Amino acid sequence: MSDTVTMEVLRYRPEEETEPTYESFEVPVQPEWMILDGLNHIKDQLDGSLSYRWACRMGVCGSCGMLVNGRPVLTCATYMESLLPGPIRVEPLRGFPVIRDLVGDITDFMGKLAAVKPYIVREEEKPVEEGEYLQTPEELAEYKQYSMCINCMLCYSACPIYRIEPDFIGPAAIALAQRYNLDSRDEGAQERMDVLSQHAGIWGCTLVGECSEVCPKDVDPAGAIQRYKVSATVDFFKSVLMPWRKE
Amino acid sequence: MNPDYRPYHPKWFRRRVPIFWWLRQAAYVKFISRELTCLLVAYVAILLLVFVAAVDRGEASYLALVGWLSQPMVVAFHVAVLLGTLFHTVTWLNLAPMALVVKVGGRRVPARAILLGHYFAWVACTIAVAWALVGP
Amino acid sequence: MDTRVHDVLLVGGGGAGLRAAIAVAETNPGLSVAVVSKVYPMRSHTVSAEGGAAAVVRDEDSLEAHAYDTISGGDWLCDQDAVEAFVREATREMVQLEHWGCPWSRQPDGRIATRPFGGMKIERTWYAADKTGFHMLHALFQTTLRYPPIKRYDEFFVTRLLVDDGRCQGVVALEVATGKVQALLAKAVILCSGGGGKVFPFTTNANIKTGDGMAMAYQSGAPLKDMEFVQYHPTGLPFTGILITEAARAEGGWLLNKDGYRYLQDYDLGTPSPTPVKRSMELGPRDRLSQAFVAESKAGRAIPTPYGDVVHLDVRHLGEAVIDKKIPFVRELCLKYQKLDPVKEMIPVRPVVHYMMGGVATDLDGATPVAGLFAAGEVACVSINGANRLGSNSLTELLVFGARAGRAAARFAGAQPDPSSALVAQAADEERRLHRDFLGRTDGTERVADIRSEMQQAMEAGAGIYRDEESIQVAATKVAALRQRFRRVALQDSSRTFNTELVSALELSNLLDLAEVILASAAARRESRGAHQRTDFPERDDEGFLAHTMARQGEDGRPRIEFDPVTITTWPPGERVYGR
Amino acid sequence: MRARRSREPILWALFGGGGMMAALFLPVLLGVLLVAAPMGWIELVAFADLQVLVRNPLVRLGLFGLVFLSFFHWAHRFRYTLYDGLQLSHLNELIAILTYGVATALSLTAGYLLWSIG
Ligand SMILES: Cc1cc2nc3c(=O)[nH]c(=O)nc-3n(C[C@H](O)[C@H](O)[C@H](O)COP(=O)(O)OP(=O)(O)OC[C@H]3O[C@@H](n4cnc5c(N)ncnc54)[C@H](O)[C@@H]3O)c2cc1C
Ligand code: SF4
Ligand code: F3S
Ligand code: FES
Repeated sequence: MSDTVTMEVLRYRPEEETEPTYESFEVPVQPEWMILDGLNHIKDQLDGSLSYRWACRMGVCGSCGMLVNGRPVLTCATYMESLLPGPIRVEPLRGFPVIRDLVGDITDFMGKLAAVKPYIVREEEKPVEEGEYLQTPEELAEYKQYSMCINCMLCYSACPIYRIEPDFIGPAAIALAQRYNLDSRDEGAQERMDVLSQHAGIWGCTLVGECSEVCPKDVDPAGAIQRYKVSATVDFFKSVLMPWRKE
Repeated sequence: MNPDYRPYHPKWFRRRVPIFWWLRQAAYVKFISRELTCLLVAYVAILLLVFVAAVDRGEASYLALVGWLSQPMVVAFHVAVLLGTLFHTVTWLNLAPMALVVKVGGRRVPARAILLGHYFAWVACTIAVAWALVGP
Repeated sequence: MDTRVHDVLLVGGGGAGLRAAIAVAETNPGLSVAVVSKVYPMRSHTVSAEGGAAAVVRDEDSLEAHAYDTISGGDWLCDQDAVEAFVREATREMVQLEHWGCPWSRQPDGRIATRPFGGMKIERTWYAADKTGFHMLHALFQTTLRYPPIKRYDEFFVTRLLVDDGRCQGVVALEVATGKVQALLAKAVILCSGGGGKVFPFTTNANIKTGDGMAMAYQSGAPLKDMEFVQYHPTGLPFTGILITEAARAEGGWLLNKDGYRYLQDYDLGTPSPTPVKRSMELGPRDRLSQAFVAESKAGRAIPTPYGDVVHLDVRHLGEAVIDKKIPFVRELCLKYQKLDPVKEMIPVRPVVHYMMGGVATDLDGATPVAGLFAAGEVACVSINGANRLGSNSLTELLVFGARAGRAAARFAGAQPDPSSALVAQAADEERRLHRDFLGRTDGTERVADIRSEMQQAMEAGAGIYRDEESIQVAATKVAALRQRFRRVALQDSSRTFNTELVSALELSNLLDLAEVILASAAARRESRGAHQRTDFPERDDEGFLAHTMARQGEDGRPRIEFDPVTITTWPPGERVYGR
Repeated sequence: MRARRSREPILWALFGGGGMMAALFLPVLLGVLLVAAPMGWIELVAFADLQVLVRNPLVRLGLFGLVFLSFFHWAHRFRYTLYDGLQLSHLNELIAILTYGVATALSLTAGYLLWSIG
C-alpha cells in the first residue's frame, strides 16, 4: 500500500478566476480514511482555503456529495483505499452551478422538492386527540423505500437529462412525490399529478437509470418514475374511457 | 482578478454539457445504444411488410426477395441488425419489472420473479412463432 | 447594510427550530416567521438521531412512570415541573408528527410500535426503524413547506444576537455563499441551534455542532445552566465516533469485555439474562455504562486498538432477520464504516461524547431571562435532563419545547413594537469586526485547526468521564492560553464567497467560550452526580449541590458561577437503583 | 376540473406497447424469415402454406399491431434521442411533428397494404 496519494481537487475562486482549475495535494492514506478525511486533512494541514460542505460524516445528512473520479458519491462514505493508487480527482457535483471550489448552488433543487408538495394532504384532518392514523406494516412498506432519500442530489448529478433540461423536476423530487402518493394517510395524489404529468415532470425522464445506480440509500428513483408513468397512463385511459368516473 | 466579479453578487460557474455527452461514460454509451435500437425496430417492421407483400404477390416475387436477402452483404447487415434487436429485447425485458408492481395476496411479487416471467414469455413467443413458420 | 424585518426569527433549522416555526405559523398565521440556519435544514444534526423518541402510549404505561424514569435517570437534578409538562405533552406531539407523515414503525394492527430504551421501566420509545431523527426531521421540514409564512435563510451563519434596551430584537447573520453580512431584525428570537459536542475530540456529533447558540446567548447576558453535564454514549465506533444506537442493546445486544464476559453485572447493574430486562444490565443509563467502561479499561479487561480501548457489542445472537428489521442502520454503518458485519462479528465500541444536558436556561415556555430571547432543543436547558439525559427523551423534547417556545414567542411578538433602528448600527459594527479580526488581517500566526484540536484534547483530558480539581484546572489554564492564541488567528482564506474557514473560526470562538463555561461549572460542582463524576468528590451531595449551576459572563469576560435551586414537586431525591 | 393533460400518456403507452411487442417478436421473425430461411439454414413451411398464413386475417391484424406499435416505439424513442442526445429541446414541437408524423404515415401505408392483400 502506498503511503500517500495525490488528490486533484477542483478549485474555483470567483473573485480571482473566471474558470475553475485543478490543484494537486499529496495526502496520506490510512485504512479508515474516507475521501472526506482526505479533504479535511488538506483543509486542516495544507490549505485552509479549500471550501466544501459536510456535517454528519455518517452518510445521513446528505451534504458531502461530490464527483470523485467522475462518479457522484458521498465523500464521507467512500474509502480512499478503494481508489488507489490514484490520483483521485475531486470535483463538485455536476449539474449545479459552482459557487466556489467544491460547493454547488442547490437552490433549484430545493425549489423542486417544494414543488411536488411533499407533505400529507388530506381533505379532512383527524384531530390529534383521536390518536394516530392506523397504518399496517404492509402499508408502511409501500412507501418506505422512497422515504429514505437524504437529498444528497447524487441522482441529479448522474442524470444527463437534468443537465440538458434544467426544468426537469428530477429523480429525487419525483421519488419524494411517490413517497407521499403511496402513503395510506395521504390524499394528495391528484394535486401532485398536475406538477408531475408535465413534460418537465415524469415524461422528461428517458430512463437512463444512472440515478438509481448512484443512489447511496437504494431509493431507486428510476423505479419510482417508471411506476409513476404507469399509474399516470392508467389514470389517463381510465378518465378517457370512463369520463363519468368520479375523481 | 476576475473582471466580472462584484462583491456580494454571486458569480457562479456553470459547466456546459458537451454535445457528445453520451460518449463520456460507459453507462451513457449503453444508454444511447439502447435508445438507437429503435431505428432497427422500425427498419425490421418495414422489412416485414415488404416480405409479406412479396409473399402475397406470388412465388416469383418471393424468390426475388429471398435472392436479395441471401446476398452476403445483406446477410451480414441483417445479422448485425439481429444482434441489435436482441440487445433491444434484453434491455427492454430487464427494465420492465421496474415499473411493474404485481401483488399476490397482499405481498409484492419480487422483481426477480417478474423478470423471469418476462423471459419466459419471450421464449414462449419465440417458440410459437418459429413453430408456425417452420412447421413441426 | 441589508436589513430584513420579521416577527419571529428562529436560529436553527433542526427538529426544535422547525417544530417551533410551525407552532408560530399556527398560533398566528399573520406573523412572518424566518428560519435562519447555517446549513440547509435537512442537514441539521437531528438527522443523525437513530434510536427513537419517548412518549407514553402503551396501556400499561403512565405519565408518572415516564416522569419517574426521567427524574431518577437525571439523578434528581431535573426540574420536576418541566418534566411534568414534558411527559404530559409528549404523546400529543408525537401523534401530531404522525399526522404530519412521520413513518413511525408499526405493530401488525397498524398502531404505533414501541421499544424499550436505557433506564426505562416500561417500553415507550417510538421509532422509525433506526433512523428516527432522520425521519422526524424530514417530516418536519417537508411539513414546513405547507406554510407560506415560513421563510428560510439557508446557509446563513448567525454571528451574534442583537440586544437593545434589554430586549433581543434580532441577529446578525453572514450569508455564507456571498459573504454579505445582514441584520435580521425580529420582535422575538428563538435559539434552536443545537448542542456543542465539538468541544471534545471524540464525539457522535456532526461537524456543525459547535454550540454557537449557547455561546451567543451567554455573550448577550443569558445564563448557561448545568453545563458540566456532558453525556458520553457508551457505544460509539472507534476512530469515527459514529454512534451505535442504544436500540442495539434494547433489542438484546450484549456488552462484553475482552474475556467475552458481560461485565456490567459487576457494576451494580443487575444480573445477566439472555433477553433484555428493562432498567438492567445493558439497559442501564448511559452515564453508568460509560463509567463501567472506564473501570474495565483501567483494570486491563478492555481490548486495545490504535484508537483507544474498546469493548465488544455483540448482536450476533439476534440473527440476521431481526437485525435487518429492527436495526438495519446499525448494520449499514458497521459495514460502511467499520468494515464488519454485525450479523457475523462483534462490534468494537467505546464511550463517546454525545449530548449536552446543559444549555441556555429557560422557563417552561422556552423564555430566557433576556426579554424576547427564547430557546428550545439541545441548546436550551429547561431541565428535563438533569444530570443525565435518558435516551430518546431528547427528540421528544425538541417537539414539546419547540412547540411551546414557538407559541410563547408568537404571543410575545404580537405585543411588541417594531425593532429599533439603533440595531442596524450594531450590525454594522459586527461587519467591521469580522473584517478586522479575520478577513482583513495580515498579522496573524495561529491556525484554526491547531487551536481547535488542542482545545479538544485538553477538554477530553480535563473534563472527560471522570474529572477532578487538578485535571479541570490544567484544562482551564490551557483553554485560557488558547483563547489568547486565538486573538492572533490567521485565515488563509480571504475570500467572501463561501468562506468555510471564516465560519470555522467563528465556531471555534464559540467553542472556546463553551469550554470555559464547562470547566468553570465542573470546578464549582464539588460532588458526583449523573454524568459529572469527580474522583475527588465521589459521592452525590444533596445538601450542598441539589442545585443548578448558572454561568454568566462576567465583566472580565470570564464565567461566574451561581447556584439556583432545583424544582421538586412530587419525587424527593432517592437512590438511583438499576437492575434490582 | 382537472388541469389540461399532456398527450404524453398516449404516446408513452404506444411506445411501451411497441417496445414490448418488438422485444418479444422481432428477433424470431427477423432471425427465421429474413436471415436463416433465405440462407437455407432452416426450411420454412411450403410456399403455398406461407401464403395462406400471411393472408389469414388474424395474422394480418396481428402483424398490423406489431408494425404499427413498432413505428410509434421508434418515433417516441427517436424523438427523445434527438433532443436529449443532440440537445435540441428547443425544436421539441418540430421534432414531434416529424417523428410521429412519419410513424403515422408508415402505419397508414402498412394498414393499406395489409388490408389490400389476400
Ligand atoms: C448520533 C446521535 C444520535 C442520537 N439519537 C437520539 C435518539 O435516538 N433519541 C433522542 O431522543 N435523541 C437522540 N440524539 C440527540 C438528539 O438528536 C439531539 O439532541 C437533537 O436532534 C438536537 O436537535 P436540535 O433541533 O436542538 O438541534 P440540531 O438538529 O442540531 O439543529 C441545530 C440547527 O441550528 C443551526 N445552527 C447552529 N448554529 C448556527 C448558527 N451560528 N447560525 C445559524 N444556524 C445555526 C444548524 O444549522 C441547525 O439547523 C442523538 C444525537 C446524536 C448525535
Ligand atoms: S434519491 Fe438517492 S441519490 Fe437522489 S437525492 Fe435521494 S438519496 Fe440522494
Ligand atoms: S438518470 Fe435521469 S433520465 Fe430518468 S431514470 Fe434517472 S431520472
Ligand atoms: S457528511 Fe453527512 S452525508 Fe456525508
